[in-house]
Amino acid sequence: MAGDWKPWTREALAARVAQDIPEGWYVNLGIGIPTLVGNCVPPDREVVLHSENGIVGMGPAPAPEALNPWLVNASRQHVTLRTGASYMNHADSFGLVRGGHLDLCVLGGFQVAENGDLANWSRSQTDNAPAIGGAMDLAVGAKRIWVVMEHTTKSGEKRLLRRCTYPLTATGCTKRVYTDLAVIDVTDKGFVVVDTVPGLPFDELQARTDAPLRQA
Amino acid sequence: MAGDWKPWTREALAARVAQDIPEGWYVNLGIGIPTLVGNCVPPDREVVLHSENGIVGMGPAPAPEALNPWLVNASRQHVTLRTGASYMNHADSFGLVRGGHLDLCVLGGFQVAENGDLANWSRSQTDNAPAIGGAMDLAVGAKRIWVVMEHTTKSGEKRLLRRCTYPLTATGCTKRVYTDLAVIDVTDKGFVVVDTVPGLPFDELQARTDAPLRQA
Amino acid sequence: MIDKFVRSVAEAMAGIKDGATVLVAGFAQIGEPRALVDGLIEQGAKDLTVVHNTAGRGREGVARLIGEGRVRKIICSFARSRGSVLFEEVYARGAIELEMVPQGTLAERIRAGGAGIPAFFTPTGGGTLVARGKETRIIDGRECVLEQAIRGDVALVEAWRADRWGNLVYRDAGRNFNPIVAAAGTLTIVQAQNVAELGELTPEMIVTPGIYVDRVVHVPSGDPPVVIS
Amino acid sequence: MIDKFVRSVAEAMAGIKDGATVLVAGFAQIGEPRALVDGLIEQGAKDLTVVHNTAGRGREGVARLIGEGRVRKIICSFARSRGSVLFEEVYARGAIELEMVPQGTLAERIRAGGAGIPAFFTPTGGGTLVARGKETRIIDGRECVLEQAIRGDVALVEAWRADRWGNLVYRDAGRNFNPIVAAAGTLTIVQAQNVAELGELTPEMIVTPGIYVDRVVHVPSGDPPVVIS
Repeated sequence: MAGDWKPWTREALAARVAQDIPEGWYVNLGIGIPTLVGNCVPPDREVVLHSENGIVGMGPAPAPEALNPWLVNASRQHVTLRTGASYMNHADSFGLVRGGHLDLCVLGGFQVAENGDLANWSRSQTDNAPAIGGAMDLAVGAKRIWVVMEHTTKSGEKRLLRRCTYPLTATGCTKRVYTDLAVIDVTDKGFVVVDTVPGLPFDELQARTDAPLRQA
Repeated sequence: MAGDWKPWTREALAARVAQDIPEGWYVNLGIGIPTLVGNCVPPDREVVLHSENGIVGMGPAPAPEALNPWLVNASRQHVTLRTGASYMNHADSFGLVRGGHLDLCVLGGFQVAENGDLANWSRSQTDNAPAIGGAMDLAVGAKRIWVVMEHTTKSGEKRLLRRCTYPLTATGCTKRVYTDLAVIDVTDKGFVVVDTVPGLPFDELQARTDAPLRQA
Repeated sequence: MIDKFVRSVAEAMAGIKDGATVLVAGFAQIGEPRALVDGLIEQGAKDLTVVHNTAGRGREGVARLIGEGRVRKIICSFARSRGSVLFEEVYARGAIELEMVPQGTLAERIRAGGAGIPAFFTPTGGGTLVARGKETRIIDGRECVLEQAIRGDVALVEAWRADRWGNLVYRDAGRNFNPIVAAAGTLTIVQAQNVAELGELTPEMIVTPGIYVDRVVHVPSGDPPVVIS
Repeated sequence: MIDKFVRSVAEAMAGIKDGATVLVAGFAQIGEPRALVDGLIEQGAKDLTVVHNTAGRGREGVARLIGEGRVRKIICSFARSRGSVLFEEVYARGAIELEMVPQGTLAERIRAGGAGIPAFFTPTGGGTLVARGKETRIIDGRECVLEQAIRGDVALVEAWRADRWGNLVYRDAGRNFNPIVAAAGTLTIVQAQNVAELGELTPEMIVTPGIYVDRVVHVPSGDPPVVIS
């Protein structure tokens, strides 16, 4: 029957993303689900995590008794360092971001367009006092942007669009989208479905997507 | 009699410059006579010397048995460090220069104009392969530029000019000129003589100077 | 003898004028010069332009400075955020000007200020609202935005150790904006958790050389607050 | 496991193509990756654009690369200097293109290349021959010159210690151009005097994080030459 499928949980989604990150990549993980990805990379796979406040080589959350109050990530969560980690100042850290040195940045999103445009910082064209943070720098700087978000809003509004309606974070930056329903590449020909949750019919996915989808 | 005066020696000139550098100043010393100035600052007067290859807090030349092959100044002379010194990379070092953090830079010169223009890197408008080095950065960056040079060339050509004829290092940067004959401020009203070698009549100094001189 | 230590926060803050641009380092309360911000509130200067990563959170520090009506303009990358209550109040009644800047651009503008670079092009913000009203140019196929350097009349810094020359090292993620803020201030004031003898900070260790520092006050304020989210 | 060490200079230089832009760090023979430059001479790539502080001195290193006709263009701050004999020969017969850059502008252009800043204005060179043919603009009353970032297809670096992640520290004045050159290369190759275990270089010590480094070869070449002038 048509309803016999389940969306991925946040944890399953994070694990799905982590599965695609090979050893040796330098990766920045944005706020929200992306942060969970770090916990899903097997410890023996050396993936080097960058945090834009000035850390290369971030480790997982500390045991409570080993918490270092001076060591947080860009989401202000207490973290640890891996052996081999280092600190840098904020300008050098964003120089690293903008300079194209990250293999991957995983960002949360509000909307992604079929041309790769990303909107993830403001839901209003007229809100003049939002939070920009570092997302714009990451979106223009990393070699690959993967966006992780729910496929639609809670009220069912579509998020994979022909064109974004929210203010852009960057143009044409998104290479891949991981939603709770599917993994979708952004290509020259638009959205291409790479994977879906088991049992989800293509037309049901398309019904939840504004822009046309192609099958891989 | 009119000839009863002697030019300052290179050493005397360096000492004359050093005398005017107060404790606590951050100073860069260019190639040539300026380098000698460092040796003339009394050791108990804390003047912090910068070298543009990436040292803040340079000390004098080492004793031969204590020479560190990895430690040179921008003139490629082996130097020492004062207690409190630090290293930085070349971009940070020139950021320090350009950013206006040096209280003083003492440079050699070929020509200085009464509007403060300095020419110290090329004697030809058509030589396309000269050495620029860091002089242009220093000339635009330091809070004060003092130029040290012989008052005329060996063949008697004048060097304190209405306008420079050699290619400029920077426009309007020179605040003071120390020559082997006089100390001359560059002011809104042109050259003002602050000091001369003992016994040198004003008209003899003027005769060796292209631009008009004023007495302080 | 060069000795940049002053005896009190009040002495450290002396001479800051109304209308000054004040850079405040720190990220997420780590490496934030809280004692100096409190000192600035005490000192009384007003009509300030404050440059800080956020518009403050809660009711202390930069938030309190804004809440007391002392800030004419804030330049930041996070305005509205969890806990930006005082900013919201003041902004809602039109009593503060806001300049929003992407975080990396904010860092680079401050770095440019210290390094004598008056303006630079950056791809960050190209094709977005951030580019609106700014000069843009296509470089290597990407829209880049011309951004201006930021310098402070005053820079407020928190360091882990300082010596009498003003040489500084930072602790862990407390480094963040501190080195670039230190370099971009005309009057750079540092609160240091620990005092080092000259020479204890080795040439390789020193992150901020004393040339960037004007005054240091010893403030052993201890660890930043632990936040469990 | 990440391990950026390669076994030989030849392996380190593999794949460099004709026409590549090669950044060579070092200042006054200190921190200069001589073994890698020799390796590049051996490797054979030609039509190179070389970016280095000088056009070489004597008959070795960058000078030899130029002397062997392998360099189409040199970007440097010192062209004619004591000992630039090979450059002089090649330049006199019109066989090399020269771009002269003030030293601070050279450093900043390389830094910009690594930091994703495509272009910047600088007061250095304003009102001089350096500004000729370049876009200029009066900013705060000073003529500033628009300068472009420099990136290398290849960056050659000399470090004092390196670990398997490619984290680097430098020795004394050997730091110079190395950290900015390392960050500005698409393929960054390091010769390291000493090998460190991962973790021996602490988070506070590391000057160049391994993210900027692609290959490291252990070359215990010893001290640079002592020059008594």
